[in-house]
Amino acid sequence: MNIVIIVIGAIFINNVIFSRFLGICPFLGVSKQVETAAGMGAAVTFVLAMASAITYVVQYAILDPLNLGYLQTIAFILVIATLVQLVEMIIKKASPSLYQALGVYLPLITTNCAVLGIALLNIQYEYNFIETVFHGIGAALGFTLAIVLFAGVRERLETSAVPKALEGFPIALITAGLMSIAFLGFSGMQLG
Amino acid sequence: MNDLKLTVSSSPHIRANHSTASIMQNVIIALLPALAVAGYVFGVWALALVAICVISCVVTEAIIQKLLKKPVTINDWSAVVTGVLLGFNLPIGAPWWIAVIGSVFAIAIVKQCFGGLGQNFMNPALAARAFLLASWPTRMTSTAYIPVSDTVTTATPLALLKSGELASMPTTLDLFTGLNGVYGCIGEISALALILGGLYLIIRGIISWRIPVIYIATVAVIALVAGQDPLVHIFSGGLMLGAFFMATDYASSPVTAKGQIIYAIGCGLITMIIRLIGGYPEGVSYSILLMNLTAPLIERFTKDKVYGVTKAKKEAKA
Amino acid sequence: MENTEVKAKIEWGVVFKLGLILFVISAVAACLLALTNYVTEGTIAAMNEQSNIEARQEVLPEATSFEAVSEADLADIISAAGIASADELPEAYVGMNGSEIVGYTFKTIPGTGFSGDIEMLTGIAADGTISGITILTMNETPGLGANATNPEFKDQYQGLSATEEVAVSKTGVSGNEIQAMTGATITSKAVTDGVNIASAAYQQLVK
Amino acid sequence: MLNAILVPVGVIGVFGLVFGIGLAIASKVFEVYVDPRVPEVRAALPGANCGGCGLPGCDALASNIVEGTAAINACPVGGPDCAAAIAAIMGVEAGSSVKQVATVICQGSCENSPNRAEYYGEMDCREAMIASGGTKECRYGCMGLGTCKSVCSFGAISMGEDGLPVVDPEKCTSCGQCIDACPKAIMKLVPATQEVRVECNNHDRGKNARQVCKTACIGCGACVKACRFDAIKVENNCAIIDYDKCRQCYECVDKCPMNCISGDVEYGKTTAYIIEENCIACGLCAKNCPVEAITGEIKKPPYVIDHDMCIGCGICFDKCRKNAIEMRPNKVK
Amino acid sequence: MDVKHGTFKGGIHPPYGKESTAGVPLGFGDAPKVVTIPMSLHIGAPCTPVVKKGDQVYLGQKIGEANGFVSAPIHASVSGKVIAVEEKPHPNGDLVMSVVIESDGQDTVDPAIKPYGSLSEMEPDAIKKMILDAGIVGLGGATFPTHVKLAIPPDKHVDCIVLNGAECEPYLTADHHLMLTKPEKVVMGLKIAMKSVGVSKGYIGVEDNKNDAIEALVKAAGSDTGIEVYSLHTKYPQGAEKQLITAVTGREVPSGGLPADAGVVVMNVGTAAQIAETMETGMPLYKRNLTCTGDAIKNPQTLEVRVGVELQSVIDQCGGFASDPGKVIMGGPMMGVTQFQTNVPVIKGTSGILCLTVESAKIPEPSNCIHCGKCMTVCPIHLQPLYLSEYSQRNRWDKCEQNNVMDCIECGSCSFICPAKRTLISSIRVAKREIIAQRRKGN
Amino acid sequence: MNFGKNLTRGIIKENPTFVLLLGMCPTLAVTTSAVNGMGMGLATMVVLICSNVVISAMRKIIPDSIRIPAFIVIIASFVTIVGMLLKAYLPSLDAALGLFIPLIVVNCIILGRAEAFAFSNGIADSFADGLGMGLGFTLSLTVLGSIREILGVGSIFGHALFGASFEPVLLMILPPGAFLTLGLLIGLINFLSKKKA
Repeated sequence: MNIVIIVIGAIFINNVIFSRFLGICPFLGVSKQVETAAGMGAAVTFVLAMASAITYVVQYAILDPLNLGYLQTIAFILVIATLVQLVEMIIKKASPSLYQALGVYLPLITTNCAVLGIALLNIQYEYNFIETVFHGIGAALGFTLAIVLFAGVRERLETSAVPKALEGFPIALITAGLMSIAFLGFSGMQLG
Repeated sequence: MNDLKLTVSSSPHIRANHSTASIMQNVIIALLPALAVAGYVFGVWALALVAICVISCVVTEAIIQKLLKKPVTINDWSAVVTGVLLGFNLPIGAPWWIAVIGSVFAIAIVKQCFGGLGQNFMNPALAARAFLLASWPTRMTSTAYIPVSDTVTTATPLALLKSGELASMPTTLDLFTGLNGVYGCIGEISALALILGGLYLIIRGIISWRIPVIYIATVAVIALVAGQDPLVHIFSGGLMLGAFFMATDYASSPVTAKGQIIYAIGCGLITMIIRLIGGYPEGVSYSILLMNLTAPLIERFTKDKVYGVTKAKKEAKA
Repeated sequence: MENTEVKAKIEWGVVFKLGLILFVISAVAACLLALTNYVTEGTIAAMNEQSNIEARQEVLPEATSFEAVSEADLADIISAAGIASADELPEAYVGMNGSEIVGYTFKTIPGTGFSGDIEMLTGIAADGTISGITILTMNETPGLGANATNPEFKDQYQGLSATEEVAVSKTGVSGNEIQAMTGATITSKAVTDGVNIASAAYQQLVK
Repeated sequence: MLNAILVPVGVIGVFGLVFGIGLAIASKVFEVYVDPRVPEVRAALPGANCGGCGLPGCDALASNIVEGTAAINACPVGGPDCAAAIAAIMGVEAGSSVKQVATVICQGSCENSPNRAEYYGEMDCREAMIASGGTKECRYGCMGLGTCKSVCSFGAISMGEDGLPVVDPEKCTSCGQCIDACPKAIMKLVPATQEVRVECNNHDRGKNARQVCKTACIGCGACVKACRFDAIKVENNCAIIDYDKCRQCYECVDKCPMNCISGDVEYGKTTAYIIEENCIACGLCAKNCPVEAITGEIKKPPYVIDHDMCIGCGICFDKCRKNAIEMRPNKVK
Repeated sequence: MDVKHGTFKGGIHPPYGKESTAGVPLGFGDAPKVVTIPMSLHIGAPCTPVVKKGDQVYLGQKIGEANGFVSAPIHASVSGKVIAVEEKPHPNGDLVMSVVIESDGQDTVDPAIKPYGSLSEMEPDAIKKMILDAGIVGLGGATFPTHVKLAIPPDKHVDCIVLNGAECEPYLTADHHLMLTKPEKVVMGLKIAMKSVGVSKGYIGVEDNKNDAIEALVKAAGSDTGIEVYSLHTKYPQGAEKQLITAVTGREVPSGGLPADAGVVVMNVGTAAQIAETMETGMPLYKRNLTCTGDAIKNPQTLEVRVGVELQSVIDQCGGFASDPGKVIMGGPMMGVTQFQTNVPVIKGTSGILCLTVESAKIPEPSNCIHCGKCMTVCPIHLQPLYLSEYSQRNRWDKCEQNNVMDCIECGSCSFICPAKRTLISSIRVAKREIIAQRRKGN
Repeated sequence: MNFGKNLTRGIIKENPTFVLLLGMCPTLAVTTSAVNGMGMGLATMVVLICSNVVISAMRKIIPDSIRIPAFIVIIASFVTIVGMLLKAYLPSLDAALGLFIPLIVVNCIILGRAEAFAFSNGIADSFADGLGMGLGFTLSLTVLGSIREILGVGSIFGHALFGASFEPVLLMILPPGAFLTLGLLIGLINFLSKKKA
């Protein structure tokens, strides 16, 4: 039950994009088409689940016993960067079709602050291992939901007569703003 | 050759009588009963608030279009509809400047930034309401329920339902007619008046029955499942206004029939989730806004089968 | 391309060289971090301690020093007071003025507010009245729930009795009641819950 | 103290060591070959994604060029510079590519060829074309609704006051979008230096052509006769200039009764002049002059040009090896 | 015999405007003094003139030789002298090689013309030959050569013929009058066509606003069980080939396919009547019914008119213009083609001349799409015209193609219904033409 | 020699927020007040300058194939140091910025400048670039924070601007306000720069 609450909470109530402001760069960058947005979402989900698990191990098996909490940032980012790069290389070799669908987004994920941010939050919230993994997945699903919806709207915007000065990023940001107004509807939801 | 100065154009050479303006005018006609009830129950200030919204919307639209050097299209009545709907979504206690700011936000940001009429992906009136609710929450929620006989304000029926204070709930009949007390925003008090307007629109072929009927039915079913009185849920809050007039907004709802069904179910679902476990007593506006976001995607996956295109053929093509 | 079929040859020399360079960079970085940590650790701890004391003094102004209630005692209190979870009452202090006990402070984390946990401190004077509360961390909506940190709201608790439950009222206040913040009933209730947990713990502590 | 430093150094250092080695190994083990020239070529392309090359964007062109399925000068937008840059990457010589400019080959302004009816509908030539073949009296002529302007992604086309499009040769990248879009095939690619052009697309017979437009080519053949270089022929009632053969002597412009061949005779026409000090009287110029305007005796410089006879074709200029001939414009603005 | 009912999904109810001519008895066009017969009277390759200036021609004499398979020969519609063989304006807006004949007023029939005999005597191939020789093309408006239609490729299986008497275009009553005056010819023509393709089932679909025609046809069909008359819901475009097939047989023509792919051959009632006429008399196709109507016409009327007559003289016969015409349309208001001038000839596909006053020719200015989805609900092909049009206006032909733009039948329902008065269909047509051009370029 | 140019480029012509559109997460998240925006900007600037200088100094030593992990280690170190210093000496700012201090590591501006500039330029130039970019970032965050604070709270740098009757637009300091303000601001900048051109 707890896990369900964590996942749903992470998707809707504390949506990484609309309420936590994590992963905005890929959100704005890779959302021109629904297909690529979905690919990005899948890649983030995959990486976030793995990163959550590994950073959990790093924190509780290495940093905490050695009393090195202050090395959290550097250790996590190293782990994530390496993980992403490894995954990219493996997928590229193992399954070119999967790479086409997913792998091309992987380099972008290293600098996706959602991954590091969620990893840090997992520790801050003192989740256990299972909760950590599911929180990661939930957050990533929230990211996927946001980016796919956003891409859907942006595809429609392609045929709109947006004022010249607002074309491109400004209108994307305004769209995101309106979307996050809608997501306010989920705030204050009492789960469980 | 010959002296006739003829016009050439590509076919068809005749057009149906209705126009954007006539559609919008019909929507306004359909909103009149609810406006009348509002005037009867709340008095002049309700009508004044709606008027302020309408005037601000129209003026904003004209100014923005002038600024963008676009043709001014205020004669298509769409800004008027937005104004009336926004007015209907304000509580009677709202000050005039909230009406003005909401109108400017609705027209300038939600509508014109995206290219004007028909291009907005969100319902402008609802987005403005959500904006106002987030910006001045106390102003937007403070005075929601004023029994006609009394001037003391209390919570709306839905808020009462949420906090479990069932004793002070109005009767279902009162909720339905809205004549005996004020149970919410200006335009949403009388389910009866709104249903009348909605039926008018459906009969005139302006909106399809799918979205309102399925939306309301979904709400009723979930209320039943959750063990609450479905009639109270249907008649209170902004459900009728939302289902008939806001969720059916052309620009921000799916155009496909299947899509409209999914969209309406989604609206009902989110409305009830927010009403039952959400942070707000009322979920209609947020649920419609959230489903507005999904409309492009829903549309994408619910295209009608094209005449003569079979599955096998489609795959062969792809 | 044809290269993919050829078994990749690993040049160990290069590999170790790369590894070594990264090792050196990392080691230097770690060294720097450790030094900085060494320098700032004490300050951070002191700052934390200082701010904790200040917070406790804010809710219990008469106290000049504080003594922590031991974890064992705290556990007893929690079970005796019927507090749902040990997480809701992480620490309690006895406030002293010289050698005289002037009151107690309780850190409580009552359930959840409108969005996320609220961490708060309640001070209860020795005479059983609430001497003050303060909010340590919260994520409530600015302008609504976040108004709980405003004195207009916080100060309502001052002087209320800690021997009975504090209630939340939306209209008028009478007796051991506080007036809810407009538009933020949930937060008001959550904060009041925190105070009530403290009261319950207080009653056990003085028993 | 020492521990507080050594432990983190050890931990992070090992992190670095392990990851460094791991990545180095993995990059070898999982290596997939990508032709490094693809991103280089991609970088050399203009990146307008205009589709002028016929492929869906610059990325596609880059990989096609590297694979050898597209020519190195396949990008019409980048021009010679771009082709040269790509050639350098690919290690081959760039073919010469003379800059071409989209040109309007119609003079059927509202005055010259009036509308035969009112057009009502979207202001788009392609749509107007569907409504009974357009509005102009001349069914080959420009309708002036500006579809070429709206499809041009480089802002090189504007609509002139006479209702005809005007191409800015500076901005034109010869991507061909306007050419594809024009339903009347009024836009043609012409070398940028070509001043003399038949600006008519009418294939009606003389009488009909004259009826519909004041400047229609009536296929009379006067230009064919005037041309000394065999560069003009009349095909399907409309004159066509072979730009490879045309010397831009403006003789045809002069002779055209309908004024449908462009070129400013007054300012554009040139005349050859001998630079006496350079002339060695080799006689090449005289031998090649198509109008026998140059006279002189071998080895008795200087040769003399009869400026009244000279048509300004510039052959002598091309032939002269001593830079002894210069082409001067007859009139300078 | 039972009259069955049928319809399709989608469609519109435009103002029909048929009253003004439906009640007026069928008229007959005045004998023309001069006819101008373009060598392109049909879809497909134009004909080559086989007469020259100064030649004497008989009525019904062949003057244009068909070029290629998809083509049909052209015959003189009067007897008299050829006064010119030159390019003349054609209703499609172009100049087209035409034969101009000055009538001698005698209408001397070509002596070579003889009746073909009775149906039972004719073999399928002979019927097809007869249809080809008589220059019979689809008279519904598309003018597709009928003999080509009846030549079913061996890989296709056709089991019925559907006659199109829907006449869903507003204003036009040409077929209506035909079905009233010559129902037995229509039925006979259907039987001939059935025999020529070897099927035993024939249907006639008529919109239910022409009940008198339905009655007449039912009576003419008599006890023949192979022929059924369908009363179709009055709705535009009921008479579109695909919609008619669906309404009558319940089948769908596959995307990109022909009616034969659904096992059906569709023919206009006028074509069938002409086939019967030709068999009876041997006369080729040289005249047809057309409706001259519209609020700019003084006496709207449906007339039997010879091919090659100037539109202006037809208009004059109907009393001329009542007021200044703003638009002269060849065909109906939904799919007809506007004309620059009235000196173009009637061709085989001219089912109507619609003259609208300046006032009624006005189309309101288009405004922003309001996303109401009406165009989608009326589209008989279930496309999404609003998006197709937007893609087209942004030159996104790929997107158009993905969204089945090529299946559009260009009926114009979307433009008609659009409350924002957008010119949906014209931009969709642009997309279709661009895609066809691209495909040609690609191949 | 190019010092000045490298410095000013980041502030106006290639402003990381308004023109290059980098580092969106902190830009949107922490600009609820002018102070927060400025603090975040300055913290980022310090890291940016340090990492730029160090990477530039080490650009000859770091092999190409492991440059990304190396950059990350260097950047992460400085971020951690800044974080610790803030905790120790400016705890209130640290609390306000919270999670976004460690997240400076993944701010695209820093890695981007390391890749695009510091790795191929000298120390002085890299310093100027870092300073310029940092200032540009700080400037835009402060502007954004100020606008949101003025409208959303009715104050600037904590000083109340209007009387008690002013009812601030709460939405401005909520997430949607961040998106809307930045979007409209960039739109305005586009509009003005186009007008000038």
